[in-house]
Amino acid sequence: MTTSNSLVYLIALPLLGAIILILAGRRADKWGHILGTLMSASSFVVGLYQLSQMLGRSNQARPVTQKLFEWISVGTFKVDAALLLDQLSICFVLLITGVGTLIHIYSISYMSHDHDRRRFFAYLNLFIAAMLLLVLGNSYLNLYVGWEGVGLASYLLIGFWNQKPAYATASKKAFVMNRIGDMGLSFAIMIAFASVGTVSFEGIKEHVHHTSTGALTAIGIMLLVAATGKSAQFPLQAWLGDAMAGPTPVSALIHAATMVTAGVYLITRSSFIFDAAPTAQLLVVIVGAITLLFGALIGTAKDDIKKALAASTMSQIGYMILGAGLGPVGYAFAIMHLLTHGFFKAGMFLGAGSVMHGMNDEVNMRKYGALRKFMPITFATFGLGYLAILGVPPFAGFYSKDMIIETAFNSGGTKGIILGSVTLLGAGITAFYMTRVMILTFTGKSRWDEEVHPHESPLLMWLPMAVLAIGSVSSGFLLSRGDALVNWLAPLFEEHGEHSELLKPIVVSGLALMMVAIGVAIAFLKYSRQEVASVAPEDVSVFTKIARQDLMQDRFNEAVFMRPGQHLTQVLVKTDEAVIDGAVRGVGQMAMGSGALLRGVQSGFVRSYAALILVGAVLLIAAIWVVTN
Amino acid sequence: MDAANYLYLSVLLFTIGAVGVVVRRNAIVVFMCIELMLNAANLAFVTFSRINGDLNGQVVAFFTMVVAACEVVVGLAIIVTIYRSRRSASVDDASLLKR
Amino acid sequence: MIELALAVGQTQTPEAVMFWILAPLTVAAAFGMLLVKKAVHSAILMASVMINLAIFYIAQDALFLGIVQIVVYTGAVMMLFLFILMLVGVDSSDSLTETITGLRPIAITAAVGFGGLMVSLLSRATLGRSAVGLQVANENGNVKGIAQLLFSTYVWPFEVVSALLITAALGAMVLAHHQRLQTRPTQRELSTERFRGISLANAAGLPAPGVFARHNAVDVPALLPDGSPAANSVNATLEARGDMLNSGAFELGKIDTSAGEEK
Amino acid sequence: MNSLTLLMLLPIFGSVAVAATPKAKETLTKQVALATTLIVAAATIAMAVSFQRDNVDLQFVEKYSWIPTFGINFAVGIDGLALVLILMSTILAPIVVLAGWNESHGGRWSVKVFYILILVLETMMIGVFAATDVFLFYVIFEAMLIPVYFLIGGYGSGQRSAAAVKFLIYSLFGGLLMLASIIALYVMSGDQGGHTFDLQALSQLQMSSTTQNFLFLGFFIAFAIKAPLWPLHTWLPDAAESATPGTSVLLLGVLDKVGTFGMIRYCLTLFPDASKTFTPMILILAVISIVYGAFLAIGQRDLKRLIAFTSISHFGFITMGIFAMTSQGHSGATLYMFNHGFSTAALFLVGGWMISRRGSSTIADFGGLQRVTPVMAWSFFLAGMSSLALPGMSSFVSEFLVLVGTFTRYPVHAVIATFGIVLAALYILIPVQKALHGPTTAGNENLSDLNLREKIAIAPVIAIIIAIGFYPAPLLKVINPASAHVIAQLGFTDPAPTNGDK
Repeated sequence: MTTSNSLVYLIALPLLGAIILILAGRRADKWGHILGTLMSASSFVVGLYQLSQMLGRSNQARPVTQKLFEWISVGTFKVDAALLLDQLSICFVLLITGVGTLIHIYSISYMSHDHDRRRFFAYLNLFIAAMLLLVLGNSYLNLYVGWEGVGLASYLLIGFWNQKPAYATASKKAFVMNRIGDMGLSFAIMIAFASVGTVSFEGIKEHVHHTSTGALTAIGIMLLVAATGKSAQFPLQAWLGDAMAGPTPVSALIHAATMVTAGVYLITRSSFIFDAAPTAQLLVVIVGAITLLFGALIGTAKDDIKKALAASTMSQIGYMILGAGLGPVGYAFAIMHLLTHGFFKAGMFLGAGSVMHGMNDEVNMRKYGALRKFMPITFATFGLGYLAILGVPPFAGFYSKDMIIETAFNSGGTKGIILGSVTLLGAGITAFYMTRVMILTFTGKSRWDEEVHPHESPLLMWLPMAVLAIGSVSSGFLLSRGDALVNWLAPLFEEHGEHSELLKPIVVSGLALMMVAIGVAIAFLKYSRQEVASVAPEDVSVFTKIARQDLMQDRFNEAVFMRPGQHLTQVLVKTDEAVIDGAVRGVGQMAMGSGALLRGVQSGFVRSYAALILVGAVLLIAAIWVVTN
Repeated sequence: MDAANYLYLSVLLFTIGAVGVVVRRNAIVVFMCIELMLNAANLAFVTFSRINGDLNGQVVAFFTMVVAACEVVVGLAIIVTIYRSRRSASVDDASLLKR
Repeated sequence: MIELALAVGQTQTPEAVMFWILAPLTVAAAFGMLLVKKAVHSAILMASVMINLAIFYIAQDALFLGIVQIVVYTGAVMMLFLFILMLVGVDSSDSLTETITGLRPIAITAAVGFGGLMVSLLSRATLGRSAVGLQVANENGNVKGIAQLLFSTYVWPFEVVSALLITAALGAMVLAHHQRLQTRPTQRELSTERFRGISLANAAGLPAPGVFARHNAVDVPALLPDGSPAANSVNATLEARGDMLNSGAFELGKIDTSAGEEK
Repeated sequence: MNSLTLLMLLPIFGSVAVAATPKAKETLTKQVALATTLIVAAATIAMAVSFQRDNVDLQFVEKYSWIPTFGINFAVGIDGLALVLILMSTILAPIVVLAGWNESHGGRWSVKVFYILILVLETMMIGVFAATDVFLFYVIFEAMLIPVYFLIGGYGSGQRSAAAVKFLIYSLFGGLLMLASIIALYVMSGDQGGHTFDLQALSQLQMSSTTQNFLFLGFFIAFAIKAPLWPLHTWLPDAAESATPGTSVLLLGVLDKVGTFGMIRYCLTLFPDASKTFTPMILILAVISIVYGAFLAIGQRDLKRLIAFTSISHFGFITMGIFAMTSQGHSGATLYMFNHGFSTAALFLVGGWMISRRGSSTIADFGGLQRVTPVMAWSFFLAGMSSLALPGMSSFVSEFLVLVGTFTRYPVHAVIATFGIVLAALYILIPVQKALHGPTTAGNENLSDLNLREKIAIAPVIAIIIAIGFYPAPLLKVINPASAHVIAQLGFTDPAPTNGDK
C-alpha cells in the first residue's frame, strides 16, 4: 500500500488552529476567525492535493497510509496511530474540509457580533480535526478517538451559548446520548479484539472469512448502536432536535453535513463485517426505515425552522443508513446521498441562519412569511436546496434518493416491497414538510413583529450559500454521471451480483415524483390557501400533538431511563449513607454503646466496685474449684 | 478437736466481712468490716501454723496486724478528711470518681 | 453434713467446748455488725469478735498473737475507731435501706457462693489430715520462737514494715493536718466583732439550747420570747448532721402546726 | 541519582531545613519545601532514565540489616510498576506544594508543620513502593497514616477531626489484618528454612490452600480499604470532603494507590493460588465499585465528595484490570494508577481553587464560571474530560486497556463496567453544567481567574494528561515487562483470538 507523509497535515492544520486559538485567549480575538478559516481552507487544499495524487494512481494503489507512531502496545493488543486515506475517506475529507471551510467563511459574518467568536472558531477547527481523524483513522480505535472528539466538539458547540441553561442541558444531552453510542463502539472494538485479535480495518477484513457469523453479527450490531448514537437514528435520536441550540453554522456543519453522517461512514467502512452478518445488516435497514419515517413525521409538526430541518436531517440520514444496510449495492448510493445531502442540507441550514440573522434570531416559522421579497438570495439558495431534497430532477436529491428508493425496491421479496414503500412514503412526507417550511417562511403574508426589519445577509454569508446551492444543483448529476461515484468506490466493496429488477428505474422515478407532487399539493392546500396563524393552534389532532413532542421520544426517555435513574441514584446515595456507612458507624456506635453500658458499672460508688471485686473473687475461686475438682 | 473448724470459722467471718463492706454505707463500719476480713485471714494463718507445726503462719499474721494498723491509721485519717469537707461519713457520698 | 457431724463428734476436748461456745458468739457478733444501725454498736460488736479471736489464738498456741490482738487491736485500733466515731458523731445512725439497686442481692449471692466454695475447697484440702500441733515449735516459748523467726528469716520484711508504719503515721498526720486560710482571730477581735457587728443581739453570746423549751437537751432549741424557736441556740454541727430535733414540735402554742424553721 | 535510600532521605533533609526556617518567614518555608520536592522529582526522573526497561528483576536494590534478631532488613528495590508509581508521587509532590500554596493557613498548627508533614509523607510514599521487605512495607504502610491524619485533622475543613479519625480507624483496621497475615508468614518462614521477611523468599513458601486463603484475605482487605473498593469505601468521601485539596491529591492520588499496588505486589505474588480462588468475587466487587461509585458521584451535591466517588469508580477499573489476569488488563491497571493520579490531581486542585474562591463546596453555589473565570473553567473541564476518559486523554488509554483486557477473559464484567463510561459522562457533565455553564449566579461575578502560580501548577498536570493520552509508549514500555512478568509467574497467558468460537 502506498504510504504518504502528508496525510497528517490534513488533521494537524486545523488541530494547530484550535490549539493556538484556545491558548492565545483574548489576544487572538482580532485575527482568530481568519486563522481558523485559513487552517480549514489549507486542510481542504491538502485534501485536493491528495485527491489529485490519488487520481493519478491505479485503482488498487489509490489508498494511502501513514503511520505516525506506536500508540498502544500491550501484549497482542497493538494499535498504531496511523492514517488511511482511500476512495471512501477522500469523499469525506473533501466534504468536511470543503463544506467546513464554507461554513467558516459564513461564520465570520454570522458570529461577528459575538465577542466569543474566536472561541467559536477554535471549536470549529477542533471539530474539523476530530472529524478528519474519524474518517482517516486506520483502525477502529483511531476512529474511536475521532468519534469521541467530534462528540466533544459537538458538545462544546451546542453549548456555545451555555449561559442559557436550556442550551447547556441540550449539549449535555447530546454528549450523554452519544456516549451510549460510543459504548456500542467500544463493545464492537472489544469483541473484535477478543475474537479476531486486531482492531484495524485491514486486519479484521483479512480475518472476516474465518470468523464466526455470531461474532461478526455482534460486532455489527454494536457498530450499529454506535451509528445510531452519532447519527441520531432510532432509538438514540432524541438529542438532535435539542442540538439546534448551537449557533446555526454548527447545525449546518455538524448536525447536517458531517458529524451526524459519521454513522453512515462507520457502516460503509465496516462493509466487510455487515456483508458477512446478514442479521446485523437487516437491523441496519430496519433502523434506517424507522428513522426515516420517524424524522419525517416529526418534521411535519415543527414550527421551529431549525428543528424542522433537524428532523429532516434525521430522516435523510435514515435514507442513508437504509441504503448502507442494503449491502454492496447500496453503499455507494448511501455515500452519494450523504454527499448531496451535505450540500443541500448545509445550504438550507445556512439559509435558515440567514433568515434568523435578518429576523432578530427568531426561529418560529409562524412569525415569518413573505420573506421572499426581503431576502431574494436566501430565498433562491434555499429554494434550490428545497428542490434538491425533494428529488426534483435534475437536482442533486433526485439522483441520490431515487437510487436508494430503487435499490430498496430491488432488494428482493417482501422486504423490498416494504422498504420501497417506506422510502416512497418518506419522500412524500418530506415533500410535504419541506414545502410547508418554504411556504411558511418565504411566501404568504408577513407575520413578524413590528420591531423586526428583515434584510438580506452580507456577502460573506450569502456566498457560501450560493456555492452550496450550486452543489445542490449539480452534485447529483456530476456524481452519478457514468456511475462516477459507484465506480470510484467499487474497489472498496465486495462485488455484488445482479439483482432482479422489481421495477424499472423510470417507474420508480415516476412513483417518487408522484409522491412528491402529492406531498407538495397537500402542503399547498393546507398552508398557502388559507391564513397561517402566527401562534401555533392548540386545537389540533392528537397525532399533531404527539409529533410536536418529537413522537414522545423525550417523554419515553425520561420515563424509562432518566427518572428511574435519578431515583436509583437517590436511593443509592441514601443507602450508602444509611446502610454501608451506617454499618461502619454502627460498629463504632456498638463500641461506644457497649462502653456506655459498661460505664454504668463504673458508678463511682466504692461499694459497687467492692461488690464487683467480690464477684470476681467468687468467679476466681469457682474456677479453682472446677480445676481442682 | 479438728483444727479445720477454725478454718471454717475463718471463712465464715471473712464472708460476713465481705458482705459488710459491700452492704454498709458508713465508712467507719465498712472499715471495721475490712478489719474483720483481715482478722479472719489472721485466724486462718494461725490455724495453718498449728496444722503445719510451724511458726511462719503466726509471723505472717503478725505482719498482717501491723499492716492492718497502718491501714487503719491512714484510712481513718482519710475518713476524717472526707468528713471535714463533705460533712458525711457515707461512702456513697464520695462518688466523684465517675466524673 | 456427715462430715460436720463427725467433726462435732470429735470435738470433745476442753478446746472443743470453748470453740463451740465462742465460735457461735463470734459469728453472731459479726452478723450483728452488719445488722445494727449505729456505728458505735458495730464497733463494740467488732471488739467482741476481736477478743474472741484472741482467745482462739491463745487456744491454738499463739500466745503472743493473742496478746497482741488484745493489746494492739482491741485496745488501740478499736479505740481509734471509737475516737473517730466520736469525732464524726456518735449518735448518727445508718439507714439500712439499700440505695444502689441490685447491690444487696448480688452481694449476698456472691458471699454465699464465696463461702460455699471456700468451705467446699477447704473440706477437700484438709480432709483426713490431722494437725501437727505447735508443741515442738513452741519448745522455747511462743514469743521466743516468733522472735527467732522475725529477727532472722523475716528481718528484712520486719524492717520494711516498720518503715511502712512510720510512713503511715506521717501520712495520717499530713491528711489530718488542716491548713488555716486566715490567721486565727484573737479574743479581742472576736469581742469587737460581737459588739460592732450587725446586731447587738448576740453580744452576750448565743442563747443556750433548751432555755424555756420543754426539754433542756442539747439538741432542743431555746424559745424566744414570742415562743418561736431560736435556731442559733443549737450547735450548727448537730443541725448539719440532721441530729437536731424539729424545733417546731416544741413551739409554744403551735404544737400541732408545723412551722418552717427560721434561718 | 541511583540510590533509593538517598531518594528517601532527600525529603527528610528538606523537612529538617523547613524546620530550621524562621517562623516569621512563611514564604521562605514554602520555598524550601517546594525546592525540596522539585529536587526529589528531578532525582526520580534521573533515576527513571537510567532504569533498564527490559529487565524484569528488581533494580536499584539496596539491603541493610535493620533488626537482625527478627531477620528484618531495610531492603528496597523497584521494578517497572514501582518506578511508575514513585515517578507519579514525586511529580505530584511539587505540584501539590505549589498548588496549595495557602492551604497551610488556617490550620491548627503552623505553616512549618504542614510542610514537614508533606515532606515526611513524601519519604514514605517513595518507601512504600520501594520496600521489598514485607515488614518494612508494613511499617511504612501504617506510618503513612500519621502525617495524613494530621494533615486532614489539622488543616482540613468542616468535620475534619471526625473524618481524620474515621480514615485512621478504617486504615488501622485493615493494617491490623495485614499484620496478622505478615506474622503468620514470618512464622511459616521459620518452619521452612529460616525466619525472614524478604518478599522474594516469602513468595516461595509452601502453604495449604486454606492458610493461603486466610492470609490472602488479611492482605486483600487492607488493600481493599486503601484502594477503596466497595463496600469498604465510606471513609474516602468523608476524608476527601474534609481534607485540603492538596492533601486529597496525595490521599487519593498516591496513598490509595498503595492499595492497588499492594494487590499486585503482595496479594498476587505471595498468594498466587488464593488470588485465583478469589478472583471471581473480587471482579464482582470491582464491577460494583465502578457502577456504584459512578451512581453515587452523580447523586452528590458536594464537589469534593463527587470527585471522591469518581475515584471509587476508577479504582474499580484498576482492581478489575489487576484481577483480569491478562497483560492488557494488568498494564492498563498500572497505567491507570499513574493516570488517575494526575486526573484526580487536576480535578481536586482546580476544584479546590474554585471552592476556596467561592467559599463553598456545594456544586449548586457555582454557576456560569466559564464567563467569569475562563482559564479555571477550562482547567476544570479538561480535568473532567480526563476523568471521563475521553480519547486523547491519558485515562482513555488505560481504561480501554483494562476493558479490553477484561473482555478477553471476562466479557460479562467488561460489558457491565463499560456502562460506567456513560455514567462517567453524567457525573462529569452534571457538575460542569452546574458550575461552569448557565448564567453567572449571584456571588460569583467577581471571582478571580487563576493566577500565575496556579497556572504554573496546573499546566504540567494537564500537559502530562494529554501527552500520555497521545503517546503512552514511554510508560507502557516500562510497565509491560513488569506486568508480563507478574502474569507469567501466575501461570496465565493472554487468551488467543477466538474467531468467535464461543
